[in-house]
Amino acid sequence: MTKAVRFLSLADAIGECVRDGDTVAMEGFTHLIPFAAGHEVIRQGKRSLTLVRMTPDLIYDQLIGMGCARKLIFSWGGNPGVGSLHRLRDAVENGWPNPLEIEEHSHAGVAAAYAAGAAGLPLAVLRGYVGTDLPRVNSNIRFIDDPFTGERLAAIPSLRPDVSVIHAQRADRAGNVLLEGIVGVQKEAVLAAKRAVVTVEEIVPDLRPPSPNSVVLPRWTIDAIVEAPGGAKPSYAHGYYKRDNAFYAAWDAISRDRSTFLDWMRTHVLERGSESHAVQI
Amino acid sequence: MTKAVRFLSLADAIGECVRDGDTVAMEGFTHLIPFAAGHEVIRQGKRSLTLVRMTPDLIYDQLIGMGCARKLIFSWGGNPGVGSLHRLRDAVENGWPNPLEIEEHSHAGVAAAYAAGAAGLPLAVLRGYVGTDLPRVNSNIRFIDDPFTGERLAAIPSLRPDVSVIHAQRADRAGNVLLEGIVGVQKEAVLAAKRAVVTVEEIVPDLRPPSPNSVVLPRWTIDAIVEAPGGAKPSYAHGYYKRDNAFYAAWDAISRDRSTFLDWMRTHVLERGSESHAVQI
Amino acid sequence: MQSRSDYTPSEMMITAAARALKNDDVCFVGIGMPSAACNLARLTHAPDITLIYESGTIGTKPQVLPLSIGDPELCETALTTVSVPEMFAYWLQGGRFTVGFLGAAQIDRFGNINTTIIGPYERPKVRLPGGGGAPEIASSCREVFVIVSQTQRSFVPRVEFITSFGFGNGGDHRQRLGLSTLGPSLVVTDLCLMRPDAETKEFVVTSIHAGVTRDDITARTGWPVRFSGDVTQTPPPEADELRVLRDLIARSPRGGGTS
Amino acid sequence: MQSRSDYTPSEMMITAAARALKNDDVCFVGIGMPSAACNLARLTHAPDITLIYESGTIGTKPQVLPLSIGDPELCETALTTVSVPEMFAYWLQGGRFTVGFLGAAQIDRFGNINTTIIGPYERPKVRLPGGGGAPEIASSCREVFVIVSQTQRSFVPRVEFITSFGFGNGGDHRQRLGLSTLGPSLVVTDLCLMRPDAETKEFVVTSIHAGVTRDDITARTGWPVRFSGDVTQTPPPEADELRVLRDLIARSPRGGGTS
Repeated sequence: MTKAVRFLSLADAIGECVRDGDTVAMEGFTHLIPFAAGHEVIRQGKRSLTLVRMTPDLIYDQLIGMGCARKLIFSWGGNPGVGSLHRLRDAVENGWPNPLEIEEHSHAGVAAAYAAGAAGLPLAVLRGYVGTDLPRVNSNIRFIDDPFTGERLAAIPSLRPDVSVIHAQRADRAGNVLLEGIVGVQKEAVLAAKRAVVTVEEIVPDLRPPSPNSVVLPRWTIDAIVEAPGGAKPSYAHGYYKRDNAFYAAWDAISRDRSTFLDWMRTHVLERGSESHAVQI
Repeated sequence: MTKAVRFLSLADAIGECVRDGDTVAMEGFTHLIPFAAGHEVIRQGKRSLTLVRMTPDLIYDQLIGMGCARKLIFSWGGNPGVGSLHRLRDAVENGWPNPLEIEEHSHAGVAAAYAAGAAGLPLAVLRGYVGTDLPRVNSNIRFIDDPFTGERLAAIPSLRPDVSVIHAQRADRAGNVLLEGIVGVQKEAVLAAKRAVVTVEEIVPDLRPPSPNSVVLPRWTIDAIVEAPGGAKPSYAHGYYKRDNAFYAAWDAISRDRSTFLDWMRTHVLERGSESHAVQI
Repeated sequence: MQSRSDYTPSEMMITAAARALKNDDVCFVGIGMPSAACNLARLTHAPDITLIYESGTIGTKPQVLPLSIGDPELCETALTTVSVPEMFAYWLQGGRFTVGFLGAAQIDRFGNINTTIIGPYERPKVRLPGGGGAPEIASSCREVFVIVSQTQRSFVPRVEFITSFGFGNGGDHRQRLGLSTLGPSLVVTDLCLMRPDAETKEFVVTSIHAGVTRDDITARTGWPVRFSGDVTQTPPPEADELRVLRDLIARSPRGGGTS
Repeated sequence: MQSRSDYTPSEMMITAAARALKNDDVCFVGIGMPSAACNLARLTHAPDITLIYESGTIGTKPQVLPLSIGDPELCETALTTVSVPEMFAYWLQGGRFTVGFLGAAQIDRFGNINTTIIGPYERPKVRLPGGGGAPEIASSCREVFVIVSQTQRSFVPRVEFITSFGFGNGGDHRQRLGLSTLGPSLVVTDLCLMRPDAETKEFVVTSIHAGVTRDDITARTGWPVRFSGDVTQTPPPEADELRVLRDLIARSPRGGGTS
């Protein structure tokens, strides 16, 4: 239903909207990944989260390594173009810092599940998973028969997170939000969730003529907006700053070792305030 | 699968792509209704068509009155803001000029059925038709149980027309097409169909920076492109010309009487060549 | 305050309907009188109301009343425009509307609406336009307002065909079908306002427009209409409401389909 | 014609893969070597090829190889960019791709791919990234090309986990599952090209790169690999292909993830 959007500090937005035990989706398909918000979740020591994301990226590696998550729903968990997510692997392979339950899908499945959640449906139906071993290890992948043709189709539960967190380019002063460039699955993640937090590069008098593939989310679809310039770094914000590819490469070495990882997190996340949105090495 | 787009005359495009007995969708939600193409279908005397359209408009009233259709799949059949479609009513109420089978849905149903067709699915699942009498008169509205929650949901067959016909603002010389403004269900109608015909206001060297809510269809999704300036009149083409509201109002009197209707069609459609795209009273 | 000769029944009806909308409503707007009422509300007491038309135009602020659901004015003044499949899937079915505002050809004592057919479906006496967006507006919006001129022919005991489900046979019929939305909570006519009885869900008259008698209403209702115990008189249109409404209609093409 | 010392095995592999693409292909491009091969094709013999990345970028013409599937370069040079749910629903599942181009961690004799797990699923030895777009790329594209460096460890008799279905147990297994697409029709390695046997669907060597022996291939294949009756030698990269490829990689960030 409709919401009364508020402009909050990052600490207040995360504090009020993300609760221990929640199912949390922080989305962004390579682009506009909400790092600042993820770091605040870590600083506030949220626990037992079920994290949802098509492509668990460095931010989920960090959340998992810092013990925020008990479960991960995902479809591709790597460091794009670089290799493994070592903290994700350590949690799955060795249960460090705590065991991590995983629910594994394909991109087509998660994308359809978000879309079904946004559409208020309990399930997504797709031509998917045929011949793969994923249904063997994921009981949320089932098959139904089309009543008209008899064709067999995959069915998975829709995704309806307790809270979705995204980063966008702009909000206007009424609280309407615009994102552009590669828009990924963020609109669906916001519309599928009970609560929605959006960090933005800037708050502007009006949204400006948006580009062709822009997404506008009306103010009444959002609970909290946080002005967090640089909040997607080291990923990128189309029209604002580039992807910090060097950081993605450097993360491989930082994250490979538990103590190096913890040191880095202490210096660059825990000991920083929630006002410093852009973390750099 | 992919197509090799061709630039054709209106007569050739309709002649090659629309065949007697086809299921034909001419879409356009108030905006960009493909009148010129519809008139060419009438001139070529196509017969036994199953016409699909969310909002059968004047163009379907004309096709039905001229005896092109044997069946209509639709969700709202009126003259927007004016009243009835008299030729549609005469066909349904009196079987003139021939009986017209109807398959009746809601907008939500037809929109979902096009989307499912575009997505290569045999069915659409929606929360729809609850408590209405439509399932009683349309055996293509059925209900399924969600395997996860047990919830009861409506299921309808996806729409996969033999041919979809739309009007768009522009094509580039490679055959990529752009439409903007109210984009309706045209992308889905094209992607759901076996064959696609697009009439355009103009063919340009490049598509130009499109507006925020624009739709681009790559050349390999289209079979035939026809340059037909004014081809959406008396509906409108955002950025090119306005809706001819006076014509919509005048149609009420023209179409009420069979012989007045036939006279008008003879003068304004049958006796005109396929090169004159914009019909006026 | 206007005297009754200063405004038409249609103006009374549109004004009364507009007043039922709140500033924070998100409203699915039908064409014709619903559109007039919604825009009157926006131009008077509810400047922040979100108006959405099924053509995909979200947060639209037309300066004139559109003749059709997809006029360019709606797109040009919208916060954003989405495709029609997205409108019905993510926005309507997604449960984002506080109010759906519908017209009707026929409505019955339980708020069920028929816009499909008069006579048998296979051999109709009158083929009406059909449901369009209404069947799912009726089930997916938190509540539904209906605006319709009151006649014996339009206010029937039982509609011949349920295009948009109201309260079915009354009572808890909605809940038994799994619907969690409120259903039709207000019917605005040129004579009165009607609201559903809390238990039976039969529509009863709760407010009577100035100069209208109970007999007028009874004579133009196809069932033995009941009057609420605390029936009130509808306040007539304010001068400001009339001015805004008349300006709006005057600058609109052919009255924006309200005629 | 280049002599073998003039190019690397990786360059041979990317060049051979690029040549398999046609000017009218619509290609779902995986990141890494598939991306390098697809863009090499576009910059040489297939200028009109349509490249699509799962981030939603349709008809993209990047000047540099992207490091990730969602680099801004892909959006900025695209004909259009759609949402990720639309990409998978209307475009991939809708059956609009002539070729899906995948990498692999493990591939077996029937072209099944594992990018999920080494060891038991519940107690993995190595947790790989997972399927991403690949499971449905493998089932929905008309045919699939795979590009992968050939080792005993990556070319196994039977993958431990089928992330992307090739020919299953071989023969008509695809048809029995209702798949109407062709499946993997080409595997390009740093040693050779392999194609499925028409009947058994086991991958057999059909072309050997210059300077590679049959023993090299046998030694680096985890099953008793067979050679086609009419096995050919892969033409080495042309000077022009090498120049374009090297320019492309030189101007890309860290080789566009091809390393």
